[in-house]
Amino acid sequence: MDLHFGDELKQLQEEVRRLLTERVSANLLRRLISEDEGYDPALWRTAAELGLLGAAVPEQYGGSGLGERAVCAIAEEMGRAVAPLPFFSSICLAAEAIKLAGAPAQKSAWLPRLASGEAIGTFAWQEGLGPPETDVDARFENGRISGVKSPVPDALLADVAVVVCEGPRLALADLSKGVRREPLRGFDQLRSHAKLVFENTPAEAMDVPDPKDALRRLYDRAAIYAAFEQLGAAESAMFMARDYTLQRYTFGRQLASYQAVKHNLANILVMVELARSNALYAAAALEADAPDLGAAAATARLAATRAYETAARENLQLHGGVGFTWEADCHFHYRRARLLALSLGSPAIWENRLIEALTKKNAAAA
Amino acid sequence: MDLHFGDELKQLQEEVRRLLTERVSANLLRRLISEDEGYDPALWRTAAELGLLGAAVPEQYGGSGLGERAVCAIAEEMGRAVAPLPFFSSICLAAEAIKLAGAPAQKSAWLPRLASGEAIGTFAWQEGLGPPETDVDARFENGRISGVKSPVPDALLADVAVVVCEGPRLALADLSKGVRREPLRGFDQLRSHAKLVFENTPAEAMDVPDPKDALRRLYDRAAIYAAFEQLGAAESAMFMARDYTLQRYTFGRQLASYQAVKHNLANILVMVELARSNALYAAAALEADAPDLGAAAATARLAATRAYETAARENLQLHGGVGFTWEADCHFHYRRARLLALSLGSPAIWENRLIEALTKKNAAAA
Amino acid sequence: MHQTAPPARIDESAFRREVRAWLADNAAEYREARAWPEAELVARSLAWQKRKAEAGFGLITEPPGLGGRDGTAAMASIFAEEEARYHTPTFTGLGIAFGMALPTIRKHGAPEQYRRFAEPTIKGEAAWCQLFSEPSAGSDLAGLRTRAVRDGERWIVNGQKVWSSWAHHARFGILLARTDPTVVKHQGLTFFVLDMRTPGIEVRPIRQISGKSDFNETFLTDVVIPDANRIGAEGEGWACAMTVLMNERHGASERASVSHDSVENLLRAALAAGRLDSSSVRSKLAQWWVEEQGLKNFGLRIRAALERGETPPPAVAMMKLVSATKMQQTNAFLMDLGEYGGLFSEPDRPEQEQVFFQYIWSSAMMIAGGADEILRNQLAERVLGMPSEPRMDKVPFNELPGIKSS
Amino acid sequence: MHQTAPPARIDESAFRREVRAWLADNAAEYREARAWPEAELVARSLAWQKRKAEAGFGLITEPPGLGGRDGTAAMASIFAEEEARYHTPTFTGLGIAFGMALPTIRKHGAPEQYRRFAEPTIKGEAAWCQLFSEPSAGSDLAGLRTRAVRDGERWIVNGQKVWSSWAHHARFGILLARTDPTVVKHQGLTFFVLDMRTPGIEVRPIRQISGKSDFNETFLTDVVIPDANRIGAEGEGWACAMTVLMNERHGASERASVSHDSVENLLRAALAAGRLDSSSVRSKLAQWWVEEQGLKNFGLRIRAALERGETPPPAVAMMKLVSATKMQQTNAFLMDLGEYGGLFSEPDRPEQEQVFFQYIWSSAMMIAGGADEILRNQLAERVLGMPSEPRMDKVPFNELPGIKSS
Repeated sequence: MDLHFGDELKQLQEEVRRLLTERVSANLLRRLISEDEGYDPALWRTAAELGLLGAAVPEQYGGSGLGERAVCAIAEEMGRAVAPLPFFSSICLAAEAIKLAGAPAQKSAWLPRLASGEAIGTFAWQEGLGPPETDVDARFENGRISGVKSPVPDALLADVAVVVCEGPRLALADLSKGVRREPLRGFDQLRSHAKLVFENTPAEAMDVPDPKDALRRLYDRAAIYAAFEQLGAAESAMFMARDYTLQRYTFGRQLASYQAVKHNLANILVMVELARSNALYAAAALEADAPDLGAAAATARLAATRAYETAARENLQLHGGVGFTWEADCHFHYRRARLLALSLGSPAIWENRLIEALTKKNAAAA
Repeated sequence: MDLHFGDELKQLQEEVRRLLTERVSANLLRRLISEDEGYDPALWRTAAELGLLGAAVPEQYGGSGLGERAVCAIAEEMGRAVAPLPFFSSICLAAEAIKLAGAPAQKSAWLPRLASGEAIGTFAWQEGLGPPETDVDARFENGRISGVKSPVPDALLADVAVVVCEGPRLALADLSKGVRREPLRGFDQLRSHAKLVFENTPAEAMDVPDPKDALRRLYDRAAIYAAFEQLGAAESAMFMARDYTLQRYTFGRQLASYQAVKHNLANILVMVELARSNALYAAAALEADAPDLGAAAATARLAATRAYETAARENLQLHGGVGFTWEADCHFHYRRARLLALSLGSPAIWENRLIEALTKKNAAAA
Repeated sequence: MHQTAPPARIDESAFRREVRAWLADNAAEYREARAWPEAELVARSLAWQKRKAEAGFGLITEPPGLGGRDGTAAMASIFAEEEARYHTPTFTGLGIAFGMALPTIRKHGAPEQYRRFAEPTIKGEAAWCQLFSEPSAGSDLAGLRTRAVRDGERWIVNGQKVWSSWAHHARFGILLARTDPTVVKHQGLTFFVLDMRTPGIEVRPIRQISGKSDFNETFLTDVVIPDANRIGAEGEGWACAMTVLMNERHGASERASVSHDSVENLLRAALAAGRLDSSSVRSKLAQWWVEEQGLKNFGLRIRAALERGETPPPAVAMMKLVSATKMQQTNAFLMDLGEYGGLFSEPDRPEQEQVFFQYIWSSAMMIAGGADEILRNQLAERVLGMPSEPRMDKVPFNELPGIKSS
Repeated sequence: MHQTAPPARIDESAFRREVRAWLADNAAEYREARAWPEAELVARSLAWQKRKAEAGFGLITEPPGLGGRDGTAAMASIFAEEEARYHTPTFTGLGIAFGMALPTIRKHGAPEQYRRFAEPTIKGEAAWCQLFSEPSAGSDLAGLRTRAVRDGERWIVNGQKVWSSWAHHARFGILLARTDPTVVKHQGLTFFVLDMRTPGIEVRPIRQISGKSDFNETFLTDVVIPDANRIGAEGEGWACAMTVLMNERHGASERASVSHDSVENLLRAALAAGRLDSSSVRSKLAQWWVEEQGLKNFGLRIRAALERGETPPPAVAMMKLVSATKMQQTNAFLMDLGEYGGLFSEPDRPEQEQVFFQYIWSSAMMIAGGADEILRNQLAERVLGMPSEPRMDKVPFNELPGIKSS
């Protein structure tokens, strides 16, 4: 398994990094929070023009067909910049779901629009508290959905949603058709979420033969993209802390010269490097559709969640009192780390997925 | 609840500490290991003469009736010195079990002999791997025990054993009467253990009305004594590490002046102080037979296990390469910490006991 | 799990009855917890303090003229225990007054000074703020740059203070300023009481990551302080500051040790979420319980030692260390229990906002009153007797790196 | 979970077939793991090395005259991979020889020196030991006190070395000694090859906490070393030592990264103990799996970077850091699974002795080749670019605290 990202991908990634460094300032993020804006539409258009949205969409549907590793590379940069874009919802969830489970007509209808950024998609699985998909109440019958999905990421912006209904069944809902959206107050103020209320809302069936399996594969894929987003963000929080401690003097020495500070950051570095190694393996497994994809996805997700949560917390702590101020910008990561840790299911859920995969493999070997 | 140990107890504790400091040298311990000796009989006689064995035995049975807190104070010093004595088996387990569940004749027969050190007792509950008391196979019928108990602490030295049999039932076995003892190779080389093989061995019933409840109470009491043993040992390992780092120079500075070393020991100090506070509360609850004794015992045990395991491990680590040598004496704690962590049931078991107690209390309050 | 209260001594039970009766008559409106808007909280806090003073409960150990009754420390704790059964209003400005300012002035100031500042405070006429930290002097408080220059019988102060909580509601501030930059940094500081109505003081709110602004930056421009408000000798401000910090940390630990039985709340939450059968949930709850009870019992040990006139266990610094980390972990846990949905506060679950706030606030708790790293240093040095790190700052203040260059 | 092996390149597969065939013919007796008594292990190790050299596999990158075949690094790794399918004998004295001594002599010594020492080593005639650490110089290796004093064309060495593993079976030792105590400590060191048959060398075993004695103390009394055995210039021993340590750590990480799939073993053990349904057990296994796979994948990244001629990721120091701690935790876990009974090794569970040994050994792994604390310093300094701590040892060696006084 070659874990290496080739030169083309590396170049793409650097381009994205330059773009986001230039366009996503802390001032922009603070402004978006104050104005309750869900994203930066101009930046979204630029991202679309650069072909970032269609990287893993096949060329026949208007994408560039660069492949899944390109999405991983882009997601890493999105995480690093805490980019205010519905990239994860629209590309890593909705487009992936349509690719996996959509009928040809659905693919033709939506993938080109998602790849061009003209439409924004989302994926509606959760119904309030608790683990995803236990006791799904939303019903899909006779081309209509009834039920409440919440929280749904970027649902206020989205044009289309893939909706998990009882069964499980998957349905594709054009959100312009009679869906009520209620904004939610969330812990992460930068990624907007809403409740989607379907009341006999027209929708299309996504008649994939085995929806359960399609969902499993979707979560595996999304988990890998999320791991890259977390990884980029973790590295960003780590360097932010490092830079602050280099510049801050206390008791006549650079804060960065204290062993407790150094060891704290060294431990984070270890988590980040483990996360990167596991994420790279999972990306390779994803592109190869390897048989151990499930275990690789869970491994990548667990490693990345741990790295980001730790880096985000310690970044705030290492900034001391300054970190607690709005202007110090540590809070973007402090909040985002929690969102990404839970949005696809908490570590407990992924630990279970991992152990199940390993147990199955062990039983097969015995 | 007064957590304070009065002057009398403090004096007793200091006396024990002086005795053990004087009589339990590292040389002695290394010699006992080399010679496969289970304990130091001369020291045992001295401990008996000073009344340490009968502290919680009622005066009518030849004890001093000082109370349970005295046993706690003594156990703390036993732990601190890694004293090579069957104190825990004979006093904290066997004598306690006989006090709780023995018939008057059994108390008269054995408590005076245990208190005087003339006889050594033990408690045989475990049957091989796994949690205590699940699927007890040993049977007690018609005044005879059949079955295998293992590991049993200090079983090679013991004259009498309280044996948990199927039911559960408790039986008192005079070990001079047809019991086979097979020494075990254990991780802690300083506290000897053996397998007791009962083959239709004569024994006496301990007909306490509710043996299950008696066992529960016995474990709670033993857990509190063990917590004190662990506490004294944890503090000893902590100070051992502190002293070494004060004396060792590296890169031109005392090892103790490095922040990583200081913070490591500060974290251990916190664990030790939490353990001490919880142990003192549990001792008070024990002496008062308070209604929250079960939760208090579990709390004390969990805190003490964590403190000792951490202190013992970090003591070895802070000694660097030297710690890995036989002569540096870190290994006594490194091994003993594991023994005490598991001998009354692992933390997982005590976490369950604690949560059950809290849940019951919560249900009662609701 | 409530611990059995210590048996009250005979002579105290009468006092306890008196307190209970008085509270029943006077604090009835505070039976239930309420959240007041900021201005109302301040007004109610001062009014309640005034009422206590009129009844001789203002500061029990003081004489009646000062709003007390010449009582004992034990009586003061009884009153505190009984008052804690109510939700009486106490805003931070009074906590600073009684927890930090007055004890320090009593110890280091002249009796006249103590009386001058204690009287309006105990009688509910003055709240206080603390003007210590600066943007470049946090953990390293002695590195502060605010200058006070003597001008006859008065001092002219210039500088910038930060984290001065509730400064906009304070009548007085305790101020630490540099009066001699040519000596080693700890030796050039002096301690003052600043009348917050003096011209030249500008208080600006700091927006926090919680979105709130409990703290301020305070800019001091040619502010005049009479020398009569200097507490202790010139250049001895560090000793006064240490007294303040000791009291602050002790206060923080007291609050931590009387925290509500939060693990029992977590247990109920886990039960409600159907997660109490998970051994990893049990393991976490057990660990937090061990910490919570450990701190509570540690607090009992401290109190018992003080009551017997003995030295309390020296590891007090651990209380905030343990409780702040636990606060962060437990509030993350409460989010985790709800999975994705746990990150949102729908109208039917307003308590979730409180979880978010506490998770955010924990990060401040891990810094305020001594960062975790500083507390660990202290435990190692003061309790375990380990050496301090090599110091690079034993030079005149104006030659320090970071000062010289700026 | 085995990862798919990288696809072999065309020109390599022929070599791999050749290796497989040769091993099938020559290593058949090493199909199964066996534990040999010490003397036999040493003899078998040397004999096996000799046999490899005769077939041109002794050190593949060397010319045939030196027991190699002028092969590439890729060929060497293929041979290593294939050999790893057997349990061929390799005692530590050969690991030191090939992993540390020869690469260092090649880099810092004269070609004549390399040839002189490489030939007997590759041909299985010489094992090596390392004489670096001293009782008072562990992490702070440059603080060592063993003195070498020049006497014309030879050096007279006196001192005491420790942790010299298998020194009693070594033909040569790599020795670091102080040749000038009047300069800063790193500058006064010189690197030598010591013929272990020289008079004045006394090797004494150190009893370890495991009960075994893999390590020695080596006492050097007026030991004579010809100047021809000096590697590199006088006073440049520190650079040589760094080369040795880099190679040692890299070797340790290589071994860590090819460790057997231990989490799968843990999973089977948990399953057998009926504990795999416990979420806290699952959580631990998952975390260890993340670490195990992380290291394995990190190793793949290093190898891929080297193959492409790029700089490998710099955080190599983390490999031992993670694997040693995991080794301690997982072996404690294996005891815990058995509860009280897990602390005893009955005849029907001999594997438990191995658990005990590994738990003990992990504590050595956390020190050997760089203590965890030192590795964390290095990661912070070399990878994250953070400053080193203030140094107190930039004075002549003989004026250092702890040296002066002694």
